[in-house]
Amino acid sequence: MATSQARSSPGPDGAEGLSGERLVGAYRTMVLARTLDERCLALQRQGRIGFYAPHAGQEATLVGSALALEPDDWVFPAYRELAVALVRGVPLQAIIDQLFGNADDLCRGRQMPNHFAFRDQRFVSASSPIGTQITQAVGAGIAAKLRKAPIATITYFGDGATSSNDFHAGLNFAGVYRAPTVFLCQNNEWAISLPREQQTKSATLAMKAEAYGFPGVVVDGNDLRAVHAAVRRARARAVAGEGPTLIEAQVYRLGPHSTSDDPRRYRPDAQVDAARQRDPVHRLRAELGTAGLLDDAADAKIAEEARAALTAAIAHAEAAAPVEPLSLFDDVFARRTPRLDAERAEAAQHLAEAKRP
Amino acid sequence: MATSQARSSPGPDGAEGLSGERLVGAYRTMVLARTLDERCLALQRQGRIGFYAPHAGQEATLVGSALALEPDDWVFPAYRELAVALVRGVPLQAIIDQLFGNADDLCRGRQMPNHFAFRDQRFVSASSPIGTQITQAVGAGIAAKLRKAPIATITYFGDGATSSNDFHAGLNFAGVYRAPTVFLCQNNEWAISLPREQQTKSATLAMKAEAYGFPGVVVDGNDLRAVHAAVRRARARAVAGEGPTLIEAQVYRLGPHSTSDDPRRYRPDAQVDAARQRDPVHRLRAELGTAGLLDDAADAKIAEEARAALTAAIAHAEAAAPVEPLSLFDDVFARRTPRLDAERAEAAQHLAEAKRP
Amino acid sequence: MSELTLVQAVNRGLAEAMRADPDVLVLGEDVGVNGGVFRATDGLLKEFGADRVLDTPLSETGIVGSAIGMALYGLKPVAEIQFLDFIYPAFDQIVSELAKMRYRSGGQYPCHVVVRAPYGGGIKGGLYHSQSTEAYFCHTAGLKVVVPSTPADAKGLLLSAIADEDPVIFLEPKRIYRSVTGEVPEGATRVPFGQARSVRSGTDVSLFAYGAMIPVVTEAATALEAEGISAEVLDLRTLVPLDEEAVLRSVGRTGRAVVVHEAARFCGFGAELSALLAEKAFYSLKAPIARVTGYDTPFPYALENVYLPSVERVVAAARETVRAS
Amino acid sequence: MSELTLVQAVNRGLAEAMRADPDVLVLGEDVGVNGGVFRATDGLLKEFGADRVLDTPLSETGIVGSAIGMALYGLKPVAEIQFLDFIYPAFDQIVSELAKMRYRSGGQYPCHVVVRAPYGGGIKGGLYHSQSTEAYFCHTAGLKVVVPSTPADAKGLLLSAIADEDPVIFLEPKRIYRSVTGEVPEGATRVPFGQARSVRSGTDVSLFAYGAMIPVVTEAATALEAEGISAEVLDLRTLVPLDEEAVLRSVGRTGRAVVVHEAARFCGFGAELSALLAEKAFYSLKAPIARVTGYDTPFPYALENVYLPSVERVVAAARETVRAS
Ligand SMILES: Cc1ncc(C[n+]2csc(CCOP(=O)(O)OP(=O)(O)O)c2C)c(N)n1
Ligand SMILES: Cc1ncc(C[n+]2csc(CCOP(=O)(O)OP(=O)(O)O)c2C)c(N)n1
Ligand SMILES: [Mg+2]
Ligand SMILES: [Mg+2]
Repeated sequence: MATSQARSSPGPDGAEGLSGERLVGAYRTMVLARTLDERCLALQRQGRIGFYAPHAGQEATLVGSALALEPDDWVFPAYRELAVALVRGVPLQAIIDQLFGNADDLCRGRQMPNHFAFRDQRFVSASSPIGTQITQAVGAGIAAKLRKAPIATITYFGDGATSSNDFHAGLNFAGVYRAPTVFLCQNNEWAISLPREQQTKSATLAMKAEAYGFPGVVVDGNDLRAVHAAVRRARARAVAGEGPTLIEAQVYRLGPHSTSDDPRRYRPDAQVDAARQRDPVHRLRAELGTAGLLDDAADAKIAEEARAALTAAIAHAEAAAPVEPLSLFDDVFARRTPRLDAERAEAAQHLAEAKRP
Repeated sequence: MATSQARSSPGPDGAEGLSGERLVGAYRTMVLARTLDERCLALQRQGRIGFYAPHAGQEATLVGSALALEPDDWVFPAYRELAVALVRGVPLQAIIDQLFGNADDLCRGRQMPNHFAFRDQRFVSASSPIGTQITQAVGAGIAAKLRKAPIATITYFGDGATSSNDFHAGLNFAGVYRAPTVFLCQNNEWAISLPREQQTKSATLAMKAEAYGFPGVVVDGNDLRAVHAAVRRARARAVAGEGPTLIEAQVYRLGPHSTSDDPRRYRPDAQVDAARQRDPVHRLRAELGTAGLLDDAADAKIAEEARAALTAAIAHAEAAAPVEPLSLFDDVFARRTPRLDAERAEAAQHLAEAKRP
Repeated sequence: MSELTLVQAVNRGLAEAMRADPDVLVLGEDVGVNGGVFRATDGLLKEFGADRVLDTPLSETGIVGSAIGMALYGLKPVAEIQFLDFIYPAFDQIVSELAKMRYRSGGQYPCHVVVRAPYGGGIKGGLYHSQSTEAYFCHTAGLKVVVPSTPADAKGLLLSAIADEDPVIFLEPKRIYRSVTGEVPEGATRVPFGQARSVRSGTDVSLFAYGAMIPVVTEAATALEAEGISAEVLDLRTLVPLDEEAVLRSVGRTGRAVVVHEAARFCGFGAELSALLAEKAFYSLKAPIARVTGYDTPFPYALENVYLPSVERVVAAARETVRAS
Repeated sequence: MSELTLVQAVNRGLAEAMRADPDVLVLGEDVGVNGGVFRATDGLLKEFGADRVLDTPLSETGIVGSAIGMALYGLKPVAEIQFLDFIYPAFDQIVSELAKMRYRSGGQYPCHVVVRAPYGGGIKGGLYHSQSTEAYFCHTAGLKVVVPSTPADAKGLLLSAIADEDPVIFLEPKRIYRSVTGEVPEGATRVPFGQARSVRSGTDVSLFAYGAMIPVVTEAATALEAEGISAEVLDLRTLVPLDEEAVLRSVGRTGRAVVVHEAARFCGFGAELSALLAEKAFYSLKAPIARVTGYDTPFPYALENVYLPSVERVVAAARETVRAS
């Protein structure tokens, strides 16, 4: 598995800091994630997948934060966190299958691309409504604390989500119950077309934590090690019973909001170009080079492996069966009600008639 | 009118500060409000009104803030602000009629007691759901600003309401649009049975304003002049285009949450006794005495006038007609739809049948 | 067996469920120290402690959102919403998250939360302490919706709700919290979902109702009997899943139906019952299906007795239905 | 007259209303610089400026709450909710405040806000970009609910909505935003509320629908004609107020009804139509009333074509209804 090197278990460097080996693993994951992004934007243009929400520009934050977690921690993501899933050991194939919504998709083709759920990796089901995962992460954190489990919950959300009802309720509950929750706000400067400074007038997003009685910190989201360290500290605080932390990771959304978006309508290319200078993948590449941890040959190999892994996974996903039509009626409840049985029979009949010549 | 002295127009003392005469007027209103409170708790116990939510302990904040407003300002109240209505010139009778829900009630008997609406005084319709008035006050403020009207909007809410969705959205919008809105949080230490320190872990409620990019101030809510000055300053800021202010007025709810509540279940009498030492009505009485603005005879007269005005208003309200049964179908829309006409006819028939011997 | 009021039966159900299963916990506004504004959670804090009875800040968004997180983690939260009228700040969490979690995750994340809320009028509560908006929840795929009308059902259905694997909206008829008393079995006697309760049988007309309308409809049936009209009364108990068979069977016998609820008529739950009958009992029907409901106005304060279905209105509708054919 | 798509007609309606009345303003997420994610507000910022086209923070609570405040002050706000699926953070403001403001204040505070939202499936949007939850709003007394299906109606009904004195939930069928084009009159040609539109007349069966289901149902009627079944198609246009007369008149003629909508069946708007007919057209009915609707599951992604009513499903239901008697 191309991603297993980045698996989040304490490395030889102990709980804090990242060894050279793990840094290279992180880089490998970031390259895979970036390549996946590019490939998926193309797949969507070709009509092979229905939608895609890219994360380019946010890889250092995603991978750095995920590396700071332990396997028993719980992740409550939004829709740009597939790189977190990769770090947690979710097979690339499972991610690609979700994007295609095929019969192998663990979500059974129920959700739009990018709305993942991976139970085994404690990567909770994402949804589109902005912010709703935040209170849920707090609830899981309170539950863990009541059970005296030495874990943290982490939730990812954007700058726009700080305006949501759940941000307010979630952070307030976390403060009141000292929930072991890490709030990871990826401030990528934009909420679709709304710039950060029109989203809210607080000087930083991090400082909003003070309104709930716990600390907020700002971190350079392009700096993998800084993000890792910040999340590591927040996690330690959480597990030690010292309560929640809000981390504002300052990044930039290099791509469009999603494949439905045309960012040229609302932001100047110059801003994007400037942000490209801070590209987190290039930055880590440079750092690894300087540290003698990666040379061009190794880098080329990593890139090639990513491409190959993706090509294989995509081919596999496209060859997979489509979801079974009558599975529409499953999972509404633990067991189908008589009414769902009746509707299922109704649909079965229509499907049968539609098949008749 | 027993309350007209407290009318909020710039007195001879100019826009700032309160003249001796206005202070006595304020005291008169506070005594009326306190007497009304006591009378209504009794009326409810006797089954003559259905419900009551007392404001005892909050009179200085209510009257002091209302005196700082101008007639064209808009008030978005919760359910403990009848003293604000008094200051704005709402006739006592109109308030009592609402509590009885009779045919003279401007709300046509539609709402529970304390849920007032007085259009002429720009005292907007109150509702039970906590916090909803906050975003509305901001919207009206934005509208006034767009129209270049030199006014402010003010909204009243409790410590509990700081946890509401509308608090977050309202303060955030106010910050973003620099709305001319004064947020008056009456921190009376309790949200029914939840003490302030379990409502949220921020050190003060006022500091929550910083999360939205504008100032918050704490004021002793038992000090009428301090409240007046704080609101006056906030209003000036608002009208000058400098944006919103959050004021936390620290008071204490001396009575039960409402007539449905038994506060002995959750708070010690000692705490209430201690708060009684800071009773805002007694405090202003003492200050007026010291300043030579009020002697015992004048005070007794004020108390007597309040009692008499209330007795008359209650008698009048009880003698008023009940609301017309078929008015049930009015005001759902500007004009009744055919369906409402049909339902009205249906109800009319039932009412007629019920009257038949 | 003990003789309890409906609200006492709820309290008993909660206490027994918490004793039997350490994963069950209660959260909401004023549920701890105060024992709930209706005393439904009285004594729970004392017996189970602050780890299992959480007095929350004033945020229904937070209550339901965090309850979902607790359920995902593996606990069995029972969230109290102080009045159904105050559930709307949590509506996004309920309809977008709670109802769809299992489905959208392909069954990976079941999400079992019980949301209890007192509902309905008749307590002089005006617009915001009186509403019956069960139809919103019934229309939301993925939620079960339960409305008990007796103390025994209140406890038995609550135990089923807490034991269920799916999210349950549990609506308690506060108007009869104390006015209705009845024998309640001790121990874990669950009342299963999806089974209507026959309150009385009859041959001329079927009266369908639930919750606080059951006493009204039952009294109407007695009055109808005096007029020589034999009315059957069915207490639906669970609106989702609905006991369609019992409904169809009843109309199969009587050929006439009157549907009664407090909620506004337009797009109310009664519409679904009518539609069900117009679809599946068409050939049994001898008369138009009548609905006796709240009117299509907001819930009033002074005029709630005009608004709410009364014994007389139910009797009149049943009489007319019987006379029609 | 000009030939416009449905979304262009919405845009035209907004622009004309804003030109005619300086009190009209638009607010919502991405409505300004971006011109709306569907381009419904394209060009408005440029023409009317940032004082009348407000790009808001990401808070539907804030959008609707502040729109209410603006309306109380005297402006005429038109709030856009990006997708109907995201309206729930504003649900409390809509059902507790907007719908009840006039009523609870005894008529002192009318509150005229138009809430526009694209709704419905067919765009591969999955659970959260596809829902049709009009029934929630129809069940809420005090709201008018409008669903256009043609460009002319989109503009004409929107102008009526903005001119109305009551709050209006204006649901736009995004699936046919661009696929349907039509002649749209210039100027303030309002389409009145409460009047259904006869799409085609027929004698054997009445097909009732609205919004994005109109093309589906119309195609079904054509297919039925080929089978010798004459189907009448009624576009309801405004669900509240509903043109009950037109509905009853149609079934008075045909004796048979098929109700079609995308929303889930249980307690959906179709139930109200069935109930209305079972109550007031009982003696005209020759066959059971059929409902062709979304199923009682959350809205799916991969399987939306199984979920959504299709021409074939409508044809089958109509055929069966006609054969039944
Ligand atoms: C409640 C809600 N309102 C509106 C939307 C539409 N929408 C989708 S993403 C988005 C912007 C989110 O911005 P941010 O939180 O900064 O996250 P980012 O997309 O930048 O990662 C909006 C408005 C939504 N999904 N949910
Ligand atoms: C949304 C909502 N949830 C719950 C309630 C029930 N309730 C009524 S008043 C109240 C406490 C309000 O506390 P606070 O805001 O401090 O105001 P106070 O009553 O102290 O003036 C609660 C929980 C409500 N009215 N609305
Ligand atoms: Mg962003
Ligand atoms: Mg308080």
